[in-house]
Amino acid sequence: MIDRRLADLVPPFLFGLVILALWELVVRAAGVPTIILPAPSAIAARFLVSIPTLAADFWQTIKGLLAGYIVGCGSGLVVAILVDRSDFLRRGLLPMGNLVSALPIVGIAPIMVMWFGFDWPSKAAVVVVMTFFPMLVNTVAGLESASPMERDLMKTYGASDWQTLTALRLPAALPFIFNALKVNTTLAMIGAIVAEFFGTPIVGMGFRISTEVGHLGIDMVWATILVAAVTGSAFYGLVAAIERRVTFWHPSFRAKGA
Amino acid sequence: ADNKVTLQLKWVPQAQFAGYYVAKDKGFYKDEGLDVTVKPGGPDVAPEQVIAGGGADVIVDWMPAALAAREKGAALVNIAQPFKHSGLELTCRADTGIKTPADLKGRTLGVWFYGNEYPFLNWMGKLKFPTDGSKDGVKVVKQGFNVDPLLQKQADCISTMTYNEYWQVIDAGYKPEQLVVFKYEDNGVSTLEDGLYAMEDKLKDPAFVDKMAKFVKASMKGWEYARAHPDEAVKIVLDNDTSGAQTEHHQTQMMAEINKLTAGSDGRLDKADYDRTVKTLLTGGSDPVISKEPVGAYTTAVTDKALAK
Amino acid sequence: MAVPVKSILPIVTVVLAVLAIWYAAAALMNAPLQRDMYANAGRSDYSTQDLIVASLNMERPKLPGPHQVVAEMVKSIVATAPSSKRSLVYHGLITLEETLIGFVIGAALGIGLAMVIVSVRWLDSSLTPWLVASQTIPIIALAPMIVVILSQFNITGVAPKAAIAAYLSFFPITVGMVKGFRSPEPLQLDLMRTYSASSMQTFGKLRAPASAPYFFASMKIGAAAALVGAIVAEVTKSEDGGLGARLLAGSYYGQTVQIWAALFAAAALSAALVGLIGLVERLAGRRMGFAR
Amino acid sequence: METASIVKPATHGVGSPPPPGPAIEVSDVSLRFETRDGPVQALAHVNLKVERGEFVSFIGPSGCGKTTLLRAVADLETPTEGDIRVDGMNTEEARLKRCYGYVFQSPALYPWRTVAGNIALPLEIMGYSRAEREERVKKGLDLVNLSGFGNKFPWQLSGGMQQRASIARALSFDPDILLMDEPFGALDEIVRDMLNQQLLRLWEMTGKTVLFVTHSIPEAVFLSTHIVVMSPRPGRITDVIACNFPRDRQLEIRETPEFLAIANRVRLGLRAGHSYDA
Amino acid sequence: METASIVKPATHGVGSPPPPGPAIEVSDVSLRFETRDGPVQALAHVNLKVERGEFVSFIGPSGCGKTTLLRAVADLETPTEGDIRVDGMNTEEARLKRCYGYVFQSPALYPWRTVAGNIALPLEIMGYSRAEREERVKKGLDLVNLSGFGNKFPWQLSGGMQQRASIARALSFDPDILLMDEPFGALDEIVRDMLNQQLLRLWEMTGKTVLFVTHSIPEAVFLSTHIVVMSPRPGRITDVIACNFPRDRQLEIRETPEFLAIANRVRLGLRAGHSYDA
Ligand SMILES: Nc1ncnc2c1ncn2[C@@H]1O[C@H](COP(=O)(O)OP(=O)(O)OP(=O)(O)O)[C@@H](O)[C@H]1O
Ligand SMILES: Nc1ncnc2c1ncn2[C@@H]1O[C@H](COP(=O)(O)OP(=O)(O)OP(=O)(O)O)[C@@H](O)[C@H]1O
Ligand SMILES: Cc1ncc(C[n+]2csc(CCO)c2C)c(N)n1
Ligand SMILES: [Mg+2]
Ligand SMILES: [Mg+2]
Repeated sequence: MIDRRLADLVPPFLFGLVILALWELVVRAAGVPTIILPAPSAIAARFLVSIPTLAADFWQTIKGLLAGYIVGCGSGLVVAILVDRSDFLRRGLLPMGNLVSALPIVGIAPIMVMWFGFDWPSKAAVVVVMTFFPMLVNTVAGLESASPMERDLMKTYGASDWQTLTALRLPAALPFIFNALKVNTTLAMIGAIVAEFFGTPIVGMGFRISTEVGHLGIDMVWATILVAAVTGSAFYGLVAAIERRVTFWHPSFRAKGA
Repeated sequence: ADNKVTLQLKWVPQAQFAGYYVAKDKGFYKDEGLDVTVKPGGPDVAPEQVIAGGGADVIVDWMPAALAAREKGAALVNIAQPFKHSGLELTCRADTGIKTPADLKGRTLGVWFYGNEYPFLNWMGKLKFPTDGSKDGVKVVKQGFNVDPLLQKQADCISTMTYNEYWQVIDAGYKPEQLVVFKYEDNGVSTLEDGLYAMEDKLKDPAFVDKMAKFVKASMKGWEYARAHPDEAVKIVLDNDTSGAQTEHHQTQMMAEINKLTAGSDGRLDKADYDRTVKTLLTGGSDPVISKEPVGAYTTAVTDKALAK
Repeated sequence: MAVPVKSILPIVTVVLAVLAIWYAAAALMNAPLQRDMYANAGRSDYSTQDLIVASLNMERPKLPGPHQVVAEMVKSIVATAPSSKRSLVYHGLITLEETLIGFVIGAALGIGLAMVIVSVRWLDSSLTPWLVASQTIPIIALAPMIVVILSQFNITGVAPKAAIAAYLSFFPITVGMVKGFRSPEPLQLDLMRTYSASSMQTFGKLRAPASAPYFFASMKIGAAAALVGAIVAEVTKSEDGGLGARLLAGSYYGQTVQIWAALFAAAALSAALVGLIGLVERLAGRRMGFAR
Repeated sequence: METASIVKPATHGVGSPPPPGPAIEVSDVSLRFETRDGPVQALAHVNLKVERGEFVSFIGPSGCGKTTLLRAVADLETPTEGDIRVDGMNTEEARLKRCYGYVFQSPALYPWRTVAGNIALPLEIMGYSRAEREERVKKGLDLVNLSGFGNKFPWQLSGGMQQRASIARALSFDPDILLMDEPFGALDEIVRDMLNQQLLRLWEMTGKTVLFVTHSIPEAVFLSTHIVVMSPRPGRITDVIACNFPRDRQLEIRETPEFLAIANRVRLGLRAGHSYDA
Repeated sequence: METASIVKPATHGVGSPPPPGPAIEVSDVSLRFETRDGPVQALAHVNLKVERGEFVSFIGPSGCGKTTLLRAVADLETPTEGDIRVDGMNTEEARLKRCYGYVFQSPALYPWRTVAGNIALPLEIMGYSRAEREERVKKGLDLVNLSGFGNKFPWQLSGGMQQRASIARALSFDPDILLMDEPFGALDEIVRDMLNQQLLRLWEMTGKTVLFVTHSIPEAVFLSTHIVVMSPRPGRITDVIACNFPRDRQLEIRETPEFLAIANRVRLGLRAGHSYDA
């Protein structure tokens, strides 16, 4: 099992190596200026000398990211459950939820800075807004996915709405909920970083990126992007691994060759 | 013939760039036989990157950023300097008790980054206030587009331009006497703003120099016109605002302030201003913007030619 | 389509509740500022009522009163000619165009990638990490570079913005559709195997219809993401206008109410898109016999 | 269906005493499904009275409305006309009082629960203690011959094993009324005979009321106190046949002439229904 | 299983001539499922040879491996040991050549397709023209007595109707080999008898090879040329019983002593298996 997982990591790793080699080659051969696109070797060099800075940036950003992710996903879930519980709330709340769907980050980030200050809470607030909608939509769809027969069974037990929810509809919704959790890992990453463009203490991955772009320190930009990509991928991978453990019963994990 | 010129601005269309819009609108460029495209900038557009990537022939930039880019390999050369003065200032609420720069210690200061932080860092270096968050220093926050941090009391002082943010604070209900303003110029740390820059290799071509000369000449005519007819200039700027968000009131204010900054420049770069800027940048705090005296970072060839005509 | 009464009442109730909370929050959040302003103006003779009323009508509030936003929207939507740059309709249409183009591209790309990932097993493990990584690269950092690079190839106008919209929208669609395409029961797949159906046939006749619930959820999120992408791109290329340019300008010039109006316009656009997809979902559900 | 054949008093609901009157009373029930291409009349004027402690089998052609009738009794469908009373209550009250256990025609096990977890499901919902749950699950698994499969997931079982798990699930909380829709359809003769006898023993001992759908005539005759024969759609009751065998009947009675006579009557009824359809 | 009882030559695959040799040959097949709590041995050393045109029934206790064996033949499971040949090919080739139609134990209809759409599914996949499809769907609906239900969705059908729809689906493309897993389990006696006869007529006329799982001993005896009796898990073949009734047998033979004798032998075999399990 573990061996297979490791083996699964080989192709993307090789693929990555090929991309990096090509990148290096093209940049060198075509003489692309560093301030447009630095070579991987230059980025690596910059990365190595900047580890303390990158680490400080990482911790600053991760605070807002995690707090926002948890609150955003949690509130999406809760609203979806509320919406699901009564038709009245569904008709009233769902359109409201849809309104939140595309509150553009560039619009809300400055407002959040004004409301919650320069430090990470305002970033968390942006992440909350970004992650809320995918969770809402997916959970609403997921709660619908229990089959009529499965619901009838609960009815024959005279189960309360709450029992039906916990014993049937939430488990049945899990594959959908995990979709949202996965999509939200990357949305949270984007949100936490981009929100820092609009006001922040002078640390953080988003701060670093925007500042270094202004300095044409593009190698540092890419070093930070590297941290973001690795963090984001690890976060996604973690959620995907939990998904596999929790929803092992879903056909997508049961089917041959899946 | 090749008469196309693309100008990349540093920011969105506003009276700060009135000279160029006027020159285009009034046909001054056309009179010189040029076909000029004016590309607005924005908060995340780095003009240095645009020109290095071939997206523009000439850019409006602040000298610190331009010299930093030059060290990073984008060989920018100042070809003209329509702005004689710096409009950058630090604006504090008077009720914070800040009276002199020495009072800034321990305060929270809003600063623009994205290449605009150099003069500030230099100033703090001079004052020996560390900016890395350590004690005895100042607390720096990256300030967004607007003056809310001051109004919301999230910062004691914020960066403002004489021609824009300062008036937003005033419009928000503050009286001038309720504010304490430190102009960078008054504190000897001002750097040159809003110059015109082109790529060094292109300037080796006399034809290009010639084209730039025509461009600078027409642009300066635009600036003169803007000084003489500020109301008309504001109209022209507003016509070029695609977002439809600018107000005449605000742009009129800005035009007046900008005209103060361009007054006294015929387009030529004053060597003394240049030297002061370079010196400021070289002696900056712990992390100077440029590490060595730049060579060939400006040329008078273009302005000589433009003004000779 | 006539909206039945039973769906009006809940909406009205919730809207009223939201308005009440909003007004209360606006008064509470703005009052300190308003007090400062009174103080700055040297006034101390105001009543609580004055304070509340003034708090709800500030020019630069922390949170504008709903009526301020409504008034601004009326001004910039109804009272301004749609062809004017001051009209939100004008900017909204620009954004909508980019969003739709980006969404269509993103959806095609997202579904295509999902199909590839589901049919070629080893691609799942090879491609997915890179797709994830691609999303963690903050586009706003890259948007200017993308725009610069594309403009070198003379790709300007809608294209770069639609590209960024597509870039943001494809990923949620891929994730959702991979799951959806894999959601048929093993027995349903076995049936296809007994027919020795080609993998395209299995997609067309089994995986696609079985993925319907995932499809619609993904489309809703993808559409919303495309809109966000378009707006983000507009901040970079603000010269073309659009709600993003509007947000930027409003923000830059401290026109808080205008920002809120633009935010609501964006939200309404996406709610309309999501609502439209929901409508298609219901129609499709009826056709597929899911409406019991 | 006038025979009041209560042998032992049934305990009622969960804890409360049994109310007087019949266990189930179906009065002039019709049920029509509205579909895209017109209505489908599933039941037409069904009348039925089942006394407490009776074992009533339903037999009828495929698609005649047996499942629909059971579902209507269980408050899973609403009759378009007529009225159903369960223990003197309307069907919703009865359902909320957990008066009955239902074995669906297909197993409907939850894939995220093990077999044991599925059997424990109603117990969890009804608030049984963990110890009690475990004991009942074990007993249930033994009853349907699935000991050793408690930790397996539904998709790891054969069709018949799934069906048995769903039977254990319905019996686990010991409801007074059992609604069973072809519970033994996917089982081999031997297991079926065994479960038939076990069900009979359970019924005899606890005095449960059982409504039982089957396609097997011998099974119906062997188990029931009454057999209800239904006509093809729209489902109507064409015959109600009493089987007055002793309650502790053994498999051997299946060879007796009385048994065969009843079986024949049922077969004829079934056939008659079919012919008048075609 | 040495009886080469081919009465009429079967047409082979889609269009190609039948290769020589047995239709299905299972050689020493064992199959083990790996589960979280240890392996489950479903089949152990199964050997079987089915000649072209035979009708072979499988009977055995619930969970003994009948479905698993059929699935292995259909290339839906891979034996852990041993080899299976279908028409001389390995199972994958045979599957790709669409040698067989499979009726699953549960109907597995696609819920988003109408009944007619479900029956047309294999035809669409195999590229039949629209006209041909429509004709075959109509014939199929008639065959299983579902005319008038073509436009209904699966969930609008009763359990038995769904099962019949799935039978029509498997027959629609006229495969040479039929793998049928308890196809008539949810049907009433009358419909079952009718379908038994129709299946027999089809088999007799077309010379198809049929592998048929059932729990009904009379059904097995009535339909088959051979009956395979299996032991409880791990599934083993304990007996293969030949039934040499004429191919055009009528329902009446069920009363003959030969019939009853064979049925008894099957019953004993089944019981023996059970006892040695418990
Ligand atoms: N949800 C539904 N919508 C429309 N028609 C339905 C629905 N459920 C059942 N029917 C129809 O009602 C009739 C009776 O169905 P029911 O399931 O009660 O039959 P049944 O007697 O249980 O048959 P079987 O023995 O095959 O299970 C059938 O003709 C069926 O098509
Ligand atoms: N996917 C699987 N994973 C693990 N065990 C399995 C799986 N499928 C079947 N089994 C086990 O294999 C054994 C044989 O199952 P199979 O379905 O072949 O039985 P069957 O003879 O068809 O029984 P029935 O008459 O009840 O349908 C059973 O014990 C079952 O638990
Ligand atoms: C991200 C960001 N960077 C800088 C400024 C400040 N600003 C506004 S106009 C101007 C002069 C440019 O020519 C400057 C520096 C801002 N508001 N937002
Ligand atoms: Mg039924
Ligand atoms: Mg089976």
